[in-house]
Amino acid sequence: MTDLRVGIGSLKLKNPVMTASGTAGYGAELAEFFDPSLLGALVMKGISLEPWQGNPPPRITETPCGMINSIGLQNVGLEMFLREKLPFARQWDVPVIANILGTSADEYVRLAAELDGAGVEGIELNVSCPNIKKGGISFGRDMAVFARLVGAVRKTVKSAALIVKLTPDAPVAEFARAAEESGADAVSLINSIPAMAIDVNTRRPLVKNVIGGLSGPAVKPIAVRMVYQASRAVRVPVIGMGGITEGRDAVEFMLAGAHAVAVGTAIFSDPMAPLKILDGIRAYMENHGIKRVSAITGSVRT
Amino acid sequence: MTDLRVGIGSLKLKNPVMTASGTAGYGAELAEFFDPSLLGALVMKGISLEPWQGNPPPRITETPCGMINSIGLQNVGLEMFLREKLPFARQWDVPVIANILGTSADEYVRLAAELDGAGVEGIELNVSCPNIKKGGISFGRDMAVFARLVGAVRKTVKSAALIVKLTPDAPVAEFARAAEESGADAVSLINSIPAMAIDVNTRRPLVKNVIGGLSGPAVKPIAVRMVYQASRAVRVPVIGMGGITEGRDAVEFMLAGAHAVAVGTAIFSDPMAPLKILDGIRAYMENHGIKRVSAITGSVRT
Amino acid sequence: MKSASSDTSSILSRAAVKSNIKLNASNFILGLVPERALPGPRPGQFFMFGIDSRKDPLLRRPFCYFRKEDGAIQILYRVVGRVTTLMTGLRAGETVEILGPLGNGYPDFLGSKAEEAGNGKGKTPLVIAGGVGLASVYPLLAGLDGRAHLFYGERTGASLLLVDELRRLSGQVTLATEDGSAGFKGTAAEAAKVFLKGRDKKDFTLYACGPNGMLKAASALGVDGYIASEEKMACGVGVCLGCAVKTAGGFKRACKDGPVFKIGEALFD
Amino acid sequence: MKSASSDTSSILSRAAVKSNIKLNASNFILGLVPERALPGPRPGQFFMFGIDSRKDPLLRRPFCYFRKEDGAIQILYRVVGRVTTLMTGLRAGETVEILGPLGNGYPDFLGSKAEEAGNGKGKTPLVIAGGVGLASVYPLLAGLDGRAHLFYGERTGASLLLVDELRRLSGQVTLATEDGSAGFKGTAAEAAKVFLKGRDKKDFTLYACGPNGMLKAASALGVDGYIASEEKMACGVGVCLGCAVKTAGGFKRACKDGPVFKIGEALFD
Ligand SMILES: Cc1cc2nc3c(=O)[nH]c(=O)nc-3n(C[C@H](O)[C@H](O)[C@H](O)COP(=O)(O)OP(=O)(O)OC[C@H]3O[C@@H](n4cnc5c(N)ncnc54)[C@H](O)[C@@H]3O)c2cc1C
Ligand SMILES: Cc1cc2nc3c(=O)[nH]c(=O)nc-3n(C[C@H](O)[C@H](O)[C@H](O)COP(=O)(O)OP(=O)(O)OC[C@H]3O[C@@H](n4cnc5c(N)ncnc54)[C@H](O)[C@@H]3O)c2cc1C
Ligand SMILES: Cc1cc2nc3c(=O)[nH]c(=O)nc-3n(C[C@H](O)[C@H](O)[C@H](O)COP(=O)(O)O)c2cc1C
Ligand SMILES: Cc1cc2nc3c(=O)[nH]c(=O)nc-3n(C[C@H](O)[C@H](O)[C@H](O)COP(=O)(O)O)c2cc1C
Ligand code: FES
Ligand code: FES
Repeated sequence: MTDLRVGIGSLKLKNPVMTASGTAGYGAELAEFFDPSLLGALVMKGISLEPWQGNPPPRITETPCGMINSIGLQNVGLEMFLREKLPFARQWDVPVIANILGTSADEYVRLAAELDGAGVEGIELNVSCPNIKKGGISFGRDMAVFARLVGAVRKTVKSAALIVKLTPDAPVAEFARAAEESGADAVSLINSIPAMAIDVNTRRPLVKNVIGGLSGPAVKPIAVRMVYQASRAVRVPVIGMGGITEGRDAVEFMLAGAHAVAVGTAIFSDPMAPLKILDGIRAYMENHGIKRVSAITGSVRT
Repeated sequence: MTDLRVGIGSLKLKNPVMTASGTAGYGAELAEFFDPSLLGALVMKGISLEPWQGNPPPRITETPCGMINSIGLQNVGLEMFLREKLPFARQWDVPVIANILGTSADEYVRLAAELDGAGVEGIELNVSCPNIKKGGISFGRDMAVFARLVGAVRKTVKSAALIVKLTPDAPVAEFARAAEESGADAVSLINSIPAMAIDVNTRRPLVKNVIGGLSGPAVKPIAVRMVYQASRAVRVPVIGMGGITEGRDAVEFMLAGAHAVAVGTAIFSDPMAPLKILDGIRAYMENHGIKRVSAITGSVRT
Repeated sequence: MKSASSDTSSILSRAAVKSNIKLNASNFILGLVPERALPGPRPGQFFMFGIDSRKDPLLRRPFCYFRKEDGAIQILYRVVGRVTTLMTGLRAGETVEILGPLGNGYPDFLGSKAEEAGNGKGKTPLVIAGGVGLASVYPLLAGLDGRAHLFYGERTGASLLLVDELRRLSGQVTLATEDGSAGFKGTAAEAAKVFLKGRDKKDFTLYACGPNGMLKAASALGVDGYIASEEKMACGVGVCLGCAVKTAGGFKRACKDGPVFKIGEALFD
Repeated sequence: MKSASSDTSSILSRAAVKSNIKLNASNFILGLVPERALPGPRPGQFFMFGIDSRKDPLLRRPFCYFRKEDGAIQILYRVVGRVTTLMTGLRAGETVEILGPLGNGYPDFLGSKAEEAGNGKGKTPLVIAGGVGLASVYPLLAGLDGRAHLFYGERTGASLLLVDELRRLSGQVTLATEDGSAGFKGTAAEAAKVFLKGRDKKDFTLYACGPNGMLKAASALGVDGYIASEEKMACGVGVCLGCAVKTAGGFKRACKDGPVFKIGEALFD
């Protein structure tokens, strides 16, 4: 019998597979395909204080083994989330992790306070958002601003596990360490990588916003490297993601140092992907006589 | 009649397509497939003062739409380069760009001085190398060290065009600007991106060196974005590369702001790739009624 | 150990290729027999189609439900890029993956809700198809009992598809070509505009599918009805928010809230 | 305007699949008819093989020249991963790309340079094949005039390939299986070691191909000769330095300086 349980701070997961923020909505659509209770956790689409419109279309384009998105963090806003989306997700026996977005530290703190009070099991800070006070450079790329942000949210969050999602266009080991020192219960990575594609015939960028985020199998080797570096820099658990499409990919992230994994873009090609990946992890453990999934974490032989 | 000529500082190219350093040796092997004189320039495998052994195998592994290499900058060293490789490459009517590697600023300066004296048309600084004095962090990631390095080499180089090859794991716009201010005639990007892959069955990294460099189509959207950002930050020409496999890809880099392009990993799947890409650019110009290839540069409609 | 995925129900299915018929250089009809029985499909719904499980091309591509024939579900596809080019190489017996039927489809135009949906027998259905948007409205024609007036446009006459069949299925057919090589010179929406001149717009219900420019023109005709969006999609099931369609109430999802929208609801700029 | 690439000569060629014969669950022989006449190939040379021009899988894969038959160049391949799995689906008439023949190949063992290469008629060729390394040494057997003593090893008896044919082509055949289910229990190199016990090693010339562990063991037998490396390759033409083989003189390229190395030249640790 395989033991798939993992702990992410106070958060106890029945298995290490979660959805990646922004790739599974608030759970309802996936529930048309499978029972979300089968997953380790459901990570919700990023939430801001007020509803965000998002960017105009086209918002997505395919690239070699990947895709660029510029959804622009469209979301229903905190109030609607608390009123409709969270209660709906509560019907499943699965921990809910809210992913939050702000344009100032104050916004993050208010979001975290409200959500912690509403009883989500985890709060994931998306620090790739532009920091309006700092001229638009993201929270995740300015070390001092980043550490202050994590510290401030830490003070607010009492019950939920606090997860900090690192930006891949900054040195991850250093930022992982800063997140840990500022009180994060876990770090997650990678977010999508800033990228661009141009239609040579129209000469226009293939996403209207010009630059978007690259995700999917193409980024996997970069993500595995970053998870390896981050996990060696900190003692808190690491949640790995970026291009996971098969059980084998998930195992690769765990070998590199991830305690749990999230599945994003793969859901777009197959809504059942998270479950198939979980099956793949289980099969790998059986083939290799591994009893506890946590034994895989960090066991790459370098 | 299409005009394919481009200028990179003092360097006049008959067309914008060059080889990427480390993917075409010193030219001899490619010459078994086509006449190197047909290219815009030949960029040589990186050269250090002394010969370097490089890393033990396995050195390469395939990843989704890309590959990781950890050749470890194996090269014949400056003396052999000047004695055999450069004279051999001189038989073709094509500008030769040397790519140089050092572990201290002093090594870079000595390499540049010798090569400039030996009459190469261009010198490309590979600043991704570990800086031994700075504890192994690459020259390309520490802004002050980087600017000093470029400045020092600039003083040495009198006749060759000085090209600075930027590291993709640092903010490219800022480093491009610093390179320009320190006297670079051009910047080139991107170098391969630090990456990792693990064989889940053996639990061993798929390149012996654990971390290697990702290249190929997978990185193209990241490279195009960086070329776009770098080209808007500087006035000197930008040489774009990263995953170019078709004429259309080259045009995409030029639309984003590249004056010339380099072809790397694509050569491994097809040694004729640089010529086919050149043909593709020509066909694009004919289809779109573009007379001068330089008119494409930066003409993306954002 | 029991596999988690076997517990679940979904409309993801492997499908066997039954036929792959070339209509002309760039248009084909692909017949598919899903391994699992699929509900529906209804006109205006679509499938996410995957040629194989290789990671490049990565994403599935959306194609409308075209029709059922010989026990196969057919889609009409036009070769415009990578997946559609690979599709031309499919041969009978090969296996592909489809997810669907997805999306809302056109309203129930003949059933009990017909009046409420503005499909009363008293109204004449105007159907506008731009290019391969034809695939979307084709199954409407049969359902509309031969009463529809179809406006079908292509760039040039040689590109017009299935014309005899369309005439059989429609009350009236107006062909339009941008180069004027066949039928009306201009777009299908322009042809409809000419037709409507002097007529009472309340006598008609509109159904339109085609490129965004055409949907915009169709929406401006002043006739009530529906347009079907073909916005780019990544997931097709409502989770990525990639297929944004602008509406008065903010961005909606073509795949889940659409692809069919009431005229006036979807805004085009 | 004249295309630049038409000026050039190369040994890159599209090739038509003539046959794809299954030997057993995981071994196949693929027959290819190149569109352009290729020079050679000689035993020990290889081709870089591309299933199609899609970008995933990205790199070509190296396969040895196996033999010529029915006007086709054949390669013997074993299914171990992505490309080899895709290869099993190739059908007669489909087109693939090959680059080659590449590499040095085994020395000219029967021609004028035979003595110099250590292939004198006075010596008995010992040929050691580990697994699908058989493909590399197979064309040697015919060239060696039926004088070779072949040691051929697989994990288990059911995996042994082409045994009758190998017996026809060789003076003597020793089969070896790691599980002892057929022939000698152990590896092919171990079988050769047992055979050599008490014999004068100067009477033999060795040719070996297989996994690195086997090449190391073969190199340690004390017999002069050659090993063929199967180091992973990206380019196959000498430009990437990916296929490093350790030698006393630093790293050499399996693809360009090899794949055949003199015993003692390539070091295995
Ligand atoms: C709901 C819905 C229903 C649809 N129904 C149908 C249907 O029934 N029949 C049908 O034929 N289509 C239909 N479509 C459209 C269909 O989905 C697209 O045509 C299909 O996805 C194209 O896939 P592709 O891989 O062939 O093209 P892609 O390769 O993805 O390319 C798409 C377009 O971009 C261009 N392009 C590709 N790469 C580049 C590049 N690097 N630079 C510049 N240009 C490039 C191509 O020429 C092409 O025009 C529907 C779409 C939607 C949303
Ligand atoms: C000069 C030379 C000649 C050769 N001649 C022959 C020949 O004649 N016949 C022949 O059959 N072979 C030959 N080979 C070997 C052949 O090139 C390889 O078997 C082939 O490249 C495998 O390609 P693939 O895409 O099928 O495997 P890949 O998918 O590239 O995988 C290779 C190996 O890695 C494993 N693997 C793949 N992905 C993962 C992952 N994510 N995690 C863990 N493991 C993974 C696979 O199971 C497999 O064992 C030769 C090699 C060389 C260098
Ligand atoms: C369409 C889309 C929307 C996303 N939205 C969010 C978001 O709201 N918040 C967030 O932290 N990450 C978001 N991400 C990033 C993913 O959570 C994930 O970090 C990234 O896509 C890499 O994983 P993948 O390759 O498996 O998709 C989004 C990604 C995609 C593709
Ligand atoms: C095998 C290999 C060796 C390389 N060696 C060097 C080198 O010596 N110096 C250098 O500046 N870049 C080197 N590079 C980086 C390439 O020049 C290029 O920047 C990178 O591969 C991205 O382009 P591509 O995707 O077209 O390969 C090497 C790349 C590869 C794949
Ligand atoms: S395509 Fe993903 S939400 Fe519509
Ligand atoms: S495979 Fe590239 S040098 Fe040998």
